Amino acid sequence: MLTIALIFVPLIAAVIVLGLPQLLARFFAFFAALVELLISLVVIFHFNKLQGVQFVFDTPWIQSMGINFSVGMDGISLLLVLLTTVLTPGILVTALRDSTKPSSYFSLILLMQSAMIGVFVAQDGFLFYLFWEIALIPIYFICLMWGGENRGRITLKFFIYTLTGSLLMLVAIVYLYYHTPAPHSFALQSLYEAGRSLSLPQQTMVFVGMFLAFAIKMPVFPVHTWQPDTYTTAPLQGTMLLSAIMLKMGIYGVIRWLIPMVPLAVKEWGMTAIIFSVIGIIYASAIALVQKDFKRLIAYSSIAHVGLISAGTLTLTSVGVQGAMIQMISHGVIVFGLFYIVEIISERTKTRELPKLGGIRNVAPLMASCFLVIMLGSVALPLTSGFVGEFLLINSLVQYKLWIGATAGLTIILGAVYMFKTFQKSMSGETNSTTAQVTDLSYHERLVLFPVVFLIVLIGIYPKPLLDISATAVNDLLSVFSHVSASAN
Amino acid sequence: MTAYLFYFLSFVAIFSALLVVFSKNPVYSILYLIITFFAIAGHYVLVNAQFLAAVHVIVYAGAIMVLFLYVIMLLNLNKEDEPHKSYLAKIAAVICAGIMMVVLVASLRGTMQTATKSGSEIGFVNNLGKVLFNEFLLPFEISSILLLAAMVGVVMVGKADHTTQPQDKK
Amino acid sequence: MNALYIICGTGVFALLAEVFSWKKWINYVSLSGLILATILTILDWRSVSYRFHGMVYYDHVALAFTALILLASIFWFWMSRDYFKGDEHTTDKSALVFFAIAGAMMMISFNNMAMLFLGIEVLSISLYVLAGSDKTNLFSTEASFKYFLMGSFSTGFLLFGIALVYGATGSFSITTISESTSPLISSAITGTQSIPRFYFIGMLLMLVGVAFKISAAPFHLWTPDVYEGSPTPITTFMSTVVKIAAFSVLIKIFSVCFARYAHSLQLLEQGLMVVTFIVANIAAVRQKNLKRMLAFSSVSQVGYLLLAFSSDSQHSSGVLFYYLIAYSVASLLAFAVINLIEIQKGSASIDNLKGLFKNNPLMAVAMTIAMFSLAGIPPLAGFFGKYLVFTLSLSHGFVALTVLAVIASLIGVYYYFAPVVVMSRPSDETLSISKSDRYLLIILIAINLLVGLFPDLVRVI
Amino acid sequence: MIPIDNYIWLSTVLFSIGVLGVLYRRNAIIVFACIELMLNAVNLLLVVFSNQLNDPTGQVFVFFIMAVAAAEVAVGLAILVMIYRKTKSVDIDILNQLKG
Amino acid sequence: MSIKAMIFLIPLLPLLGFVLIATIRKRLVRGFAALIGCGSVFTSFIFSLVLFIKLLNGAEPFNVTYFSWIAAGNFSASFSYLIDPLSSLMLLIITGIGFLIHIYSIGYMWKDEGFNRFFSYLNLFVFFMLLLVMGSNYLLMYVGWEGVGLCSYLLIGFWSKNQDYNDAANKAFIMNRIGDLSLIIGVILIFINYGSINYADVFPKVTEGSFVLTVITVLLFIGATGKSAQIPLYTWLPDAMAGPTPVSALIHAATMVTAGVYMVARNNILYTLSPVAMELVLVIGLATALFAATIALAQNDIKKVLAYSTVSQLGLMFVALGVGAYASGIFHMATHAFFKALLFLGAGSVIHALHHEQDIRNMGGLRKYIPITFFTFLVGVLAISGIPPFAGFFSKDEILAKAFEHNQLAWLIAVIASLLTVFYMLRLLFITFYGKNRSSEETIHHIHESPASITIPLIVLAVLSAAGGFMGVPEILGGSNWIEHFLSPVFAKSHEVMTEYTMSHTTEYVLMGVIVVFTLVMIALAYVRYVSRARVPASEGSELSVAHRIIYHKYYIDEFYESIVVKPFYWISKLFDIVIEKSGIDRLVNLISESLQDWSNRFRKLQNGYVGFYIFIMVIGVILVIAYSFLK
Repeated sequence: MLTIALIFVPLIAAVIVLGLPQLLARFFAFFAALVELLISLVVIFHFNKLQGVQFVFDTPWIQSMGINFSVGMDGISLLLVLLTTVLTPGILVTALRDSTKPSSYFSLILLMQSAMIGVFVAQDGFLFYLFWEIALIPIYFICLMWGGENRGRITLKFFIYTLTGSLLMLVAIVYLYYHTPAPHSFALQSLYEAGRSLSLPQQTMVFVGMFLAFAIKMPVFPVHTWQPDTYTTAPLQGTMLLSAIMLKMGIYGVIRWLIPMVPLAVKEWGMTAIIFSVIGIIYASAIALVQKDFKRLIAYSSIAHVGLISAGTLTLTSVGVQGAMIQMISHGVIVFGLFYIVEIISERTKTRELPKLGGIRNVAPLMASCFLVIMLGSVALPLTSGFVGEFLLINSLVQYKLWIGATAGLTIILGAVYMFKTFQKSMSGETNSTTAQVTDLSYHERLVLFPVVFLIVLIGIYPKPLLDISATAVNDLLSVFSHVSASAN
Repeated sequence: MTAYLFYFLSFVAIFSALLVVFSKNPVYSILYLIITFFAIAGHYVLVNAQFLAAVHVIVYAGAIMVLFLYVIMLLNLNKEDEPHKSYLAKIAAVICAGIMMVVLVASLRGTMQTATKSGSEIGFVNNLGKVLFNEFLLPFEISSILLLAAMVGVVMVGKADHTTQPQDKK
Repeated sequence: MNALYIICGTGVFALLAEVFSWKKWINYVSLSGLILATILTILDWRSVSYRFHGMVYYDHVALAFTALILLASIFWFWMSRDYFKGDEHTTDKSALVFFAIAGAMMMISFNNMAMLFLGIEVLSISLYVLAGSDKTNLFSTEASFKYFLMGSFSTGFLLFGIALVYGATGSFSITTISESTSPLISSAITGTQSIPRFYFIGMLLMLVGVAFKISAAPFHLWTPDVYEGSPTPITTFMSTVVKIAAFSVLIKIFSVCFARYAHSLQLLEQGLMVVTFIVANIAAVRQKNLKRMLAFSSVSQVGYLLLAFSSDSQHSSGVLFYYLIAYSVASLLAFAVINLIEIQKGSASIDNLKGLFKNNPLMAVAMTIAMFSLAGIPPLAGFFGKYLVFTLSLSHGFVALTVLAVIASLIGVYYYFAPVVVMSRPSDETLSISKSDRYLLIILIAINLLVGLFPDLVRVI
Repeated sequence: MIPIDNYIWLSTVLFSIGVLGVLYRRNAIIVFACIELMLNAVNLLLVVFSNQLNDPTGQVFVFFIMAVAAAEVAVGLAILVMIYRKTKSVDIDILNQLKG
Repeated sequence: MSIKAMIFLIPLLPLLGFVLIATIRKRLVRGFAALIGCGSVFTSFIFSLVLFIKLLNGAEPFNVTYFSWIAAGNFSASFSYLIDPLSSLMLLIITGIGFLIHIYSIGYMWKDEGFNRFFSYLNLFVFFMLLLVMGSNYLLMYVGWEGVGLCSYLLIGFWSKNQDYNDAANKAFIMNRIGDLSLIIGVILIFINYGSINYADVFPKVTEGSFVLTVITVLLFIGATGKSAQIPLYTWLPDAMAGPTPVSALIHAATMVTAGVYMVARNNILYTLSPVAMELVLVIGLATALFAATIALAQNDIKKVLAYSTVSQLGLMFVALGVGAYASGIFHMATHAFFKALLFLGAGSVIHALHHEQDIRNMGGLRKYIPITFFTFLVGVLAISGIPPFAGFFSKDEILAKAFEHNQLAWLIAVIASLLTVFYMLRLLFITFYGKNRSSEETIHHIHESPASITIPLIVLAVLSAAGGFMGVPEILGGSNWIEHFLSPVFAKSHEVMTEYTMSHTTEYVLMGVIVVFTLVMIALAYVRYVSRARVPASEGSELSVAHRIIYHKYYIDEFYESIVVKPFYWISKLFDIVIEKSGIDRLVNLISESLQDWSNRFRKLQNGYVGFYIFIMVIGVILVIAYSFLK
């Protein structure tokens, strides 16, 4: 029932928010998100680390098509649910004082939350697809209605891009569905079995379809071109939703729906996918280096980071997958903070052009310090959250192939290059006319950024609780995998 | 004898049908159409559909054709200077219709060499009446709806509104 | 069957109303007539029967489709109240609409070519007139004329086809025709046990006639012009009631009547489908007039229906039914909004949607849901429709065609989202909406969501 | 006697001439007339088949076609009159505002 | 207080100091911040001393685990500290010198607006440095390793308004990161090959050399070249002088840059078993020692000279490591920490006195104005020059002796490098403190000796530099080489593996004598050139000889890196951004949409509004449909 509550509380709240006057709506939305957070904490409290899927709710839904409303959480789901429930109140807080956003904006954010949680807890292929697609709609509107210039074209591109991917995924899921024993079923386990029973060429087809969907969502080179534009044009909260939570759907998809489903193909083609991901790391880092737009730069950095996560995940080692899990959490928190700081700066200086900035740390030392810590998290300095994940991921990649690991490791250098350059250009130096008026963080902004900074350091120093949550689930996932590939050999 | 008659009537029908198309004056066209209809009525008689032939003449030659002519006269269209399509379009039309005919004939070729029956009595009015008012009662009633609809429609469309002005919204 | 009487009766009543000055009641009578007919149709559910010497046949499919068009008509009537107001032709229009509905009902339940022909003609003749009913508007006249000319031209092909089929089988009855093509029964006309070649040609020519009615490419060219020119309520009527009726004709003729030859026509149907997909979707991309865009959209939706139908003509009626429901609801919703906009702003240009999200969120949301549903975005009804179509065609192994359809639906997103994008642009103009229309939109949205979230509700039928 | 093929061909030819007329002419009235020609070709075919099959329903069907043809012509000409009032022309191609 | 808690507190106190100063720095008065900063480090120093004494008294190394840090799959790393003689010695150096430099900073930074911030960074640095040496596994060492890099970055760019300083800071961090990447991959390879990253688990498993081991050691060493400023990653260190002088003393002379030495010494068994890596260490060490020494000859910035000297001396330490004389390396590291810190602080005092004048061409004759600074600086110079009995003599001599045992050529190069050191250090001394004063009247008027907080650390360090060598007096001079004995448990395993060289005492005496003689010659040369003839380096812009110019421009290495690494990388980035991203992939994606629009327009023309045309198309459709019958 808790799972159901997690999905429906924001959904119902979203509807209620629509009907409320503006001011009330904001606080109600925030309140709902807090309730949601509370529920997720209760879930963690009751969560048994040694078990697989828990909090299951399963009821027939569309019987004629073998679709069940089946949800549940294991450690992997739970971590991402937690990420969602933790970040959503934060996202709402950032919009709390923005008078240009009507109640529908808050409603859409809540709707988005509901759909994303749905994606993370779905235990039925069709349900997963549905939530996957539904999550696209609120974010589309958030970007379309409140976005920057060219938003019509850019959001459409984003939508069609992702829709292309998800249609391929749908085809793959349906294909598997027809390989389940009659009466066909979309249940996760049946799909697993169906997928594993396929021959390698068949698995490869499914792999291509699904991986493309996930790769577009993440996004992985070379299907990433929607991302910088969309991140740049979306309003702050949209960017946060997209980068902090939504792109995790892609990686989650790989972990939950791809790896156990078509193990042979993953093994066969994993290398190719990893190479693309690693190319993406270098490529995006290089491009980030020459970006002038602050937001765009972070968008590209996000591609680089996600490339590493994706590559690590596909090494199929528990180090890699665990690293991916922790890095997803960390990346979520970090980009949340980064984008917020970008917003604060651009709100005060009316520009996001890096060459026009400079010397902010002289007038706003607190902001600079927060940015510094978050940036350090982003460049994976030890004792920040970024390090734990990045180390595990690079570790898994070195285990996979030394040269791949070494190439992927370049992110350690390149990330530092562009992030430190950014810090230098924006924060250091003499204050100029654009940045002279910048005031330091308000209490409201501190309320958001301090927890972010705190989380980054906390996870960096003591990531164990998080790693423990997903450990069992990851091991289950991979043990099944090794069993299958062993029997296939 | 019947064969000659058939060929004669066919010739008349096709020839006047072609003239319908190619006559410059619309009135002539309609008149040629009447000739075609009469030829077709002749065919009806040949295949023992005497009652239908009569109805045909009454309905087509009597009513429909009169309607056509009436409209032509009403609109004062009995001129030869109506706009014509370009030669290219005309050639294309001829070629297109020709191909259609060829394709149709080709696909219908060699179907049956059975001769037409003669002396059948099904064309008589009593036979037709039985069928029409038993089996086909519903369609018959429906055709009344059809005519009603057409009537209403014609009245509605044909009635000149005072507000009617050519206007172009674009 | 009784429903047909009621509808015809209501039509006649409308005519009498002119005479006896019952005009003020006409809307109530019309609406209650429709509701009564719907109820009667649903009550007939258990009595599957032939009526009038086998002229009509009410099976479950026919009843379901009849109920669907009657329900669609009710919403249509609700939506287009204004169309009947303040005009000297109120009664004429009502009568014609009811005759058209009656024609559509005949097209659904016919069991004899004569009924088919008359049904089509009753429907068409009423529509020719209705399309031109906005006499002050030259576009309306043009639409009416084009529709009439092409419609009667295509009727010629349909009749030629019927004649050839009659010649080969000796009957107009659907039942007889479907049986007479059995190899065991000798041909009525040749006396041999082979079906004459022109039977097949007749089938093809009938397909041409039907393809025109459902506006499958390349016989769709009338659709955009007529949809654009006709008064919006009539456009709505064409894209919902008429389309449903035309599709049920397709189903009846090619999956019942010519069931035995369904296989040999498959390739042709698929060819039509491919052309339809390409032409309609690509042409729709750059439309600036909403009605015209929706016309191309309706043509492209025909592509999906044809995909389902051609994949498995015998068992596709369930899928087609669901798809048509989804499509009609979305169309009604879209046209309801367009109608309101056109009334207030004078044209259905896409630019008139500007600022709608801000000025009238309900209309904007309704339009969005309609567009999303047509584009097939989950969890709306349109998505399940497409999903069913794709799975049906995939399960019959038509991978390439499904991929084409998927690409088509991606292009679809391109143009269906254009209005949504325009609505998000800022503008100061305001639009009002009456309470009744508000309810209409809300109910239609609810239906769309309900059908989308619980497709089993429909599938149990 | 005359082979039935000949009748089929005859009506095919007439039908095609009707189609030709529709394609060839711009005068709406003549176009209507040509459509009537097409319908008559169908009628002829039906009558011949009816005779051949010894089945009166074919001829009954012809009645319906005639009724419909009459109705159609009436409606069509009414529309034509309406157009003529507005454009002073019966050219089928003069109305081309709806396009694109 | 239990040992466990004490060990825990050693790094924690500076961290707490950092947190405290950082969070409330705005409201904190300077004196209090200084108190927190110095107090925390001093307490750590006391604790370190306690531990050191315990170890000295024969206690077993302390290995304490606090909590499991990262655990995923078969990988696990815990937060645990190892205190053995090596790390204990390091602790003393870090906290001891750290404390002195904290004290010094009070005086040096008093007037700076970022005083509190400075102290917070310093404390943070001490924390990370302690973590580096105390960590009982590679990952924790890596944490400290990166952490000190961060602090180095923060402190180099301390005066952040100056973008040149920020560039220097970025350069330092990024060059360090290059090394760090190599290091972390080395660590991962260790994990893969030995199944653990704890020193205690790994070292016993390393029993014989292998290719992988060579790869690992080379990777680790590349990490060391980054941190310890060896060829090819040394160029950041001279630039790092942009930071405040105490920072240069603490981070870029005494502690952080020696992390590489510490790391190699810590992993001595790994290196001992991979001769290739050893040779690499030796070669790089020699090359760096010589190379940096030559550059230092022509530098005019007082801190730059010291920076290159540091690079050179670090090279010498790696020479020691490369020949397997780990203890000697550590010994030299310790003495170097004393005298180089002293020299930097002395230089800082000079700079302080001259109001931030760093160019030695504008100095001269300062010994009269700032005598304490002069004398302490003199001690430092003598120590680094290896004049007996100053600290540098013993440590350097030991390295040279070991190098001679290993390879005479190596010895020769090392000797040349150390003789060059003598020359340029004396050049520095003479130009700065002797001769006429060349600064402006205004400045001369204001020259004054530094306050006590600056001079006291100088004096303490001078004493250490003078006497520090006695902890490693070799046997032939009657000493017991205490430090080697103290550290021997750490290197025990390596010593077992290595073949012991035995060198006759005669040879040793000869070598020692030769070096001393040459050193004196060098001093004489320098004296003649810079005191007697009072030569002053040419001013900016004047003509230089070719060789001089090359050295003056540091062999154009920075320019070389700029043109083969930095610029090409920017070009590639631009290429990716403009060519591949914008006009490649994205263009392709947009092309789909554009061609769709294009085709749409064409299809729209088909719908031309002429009903005749529509019928025409329809008839063609009919023809095609009928033609379909021929297919069947």
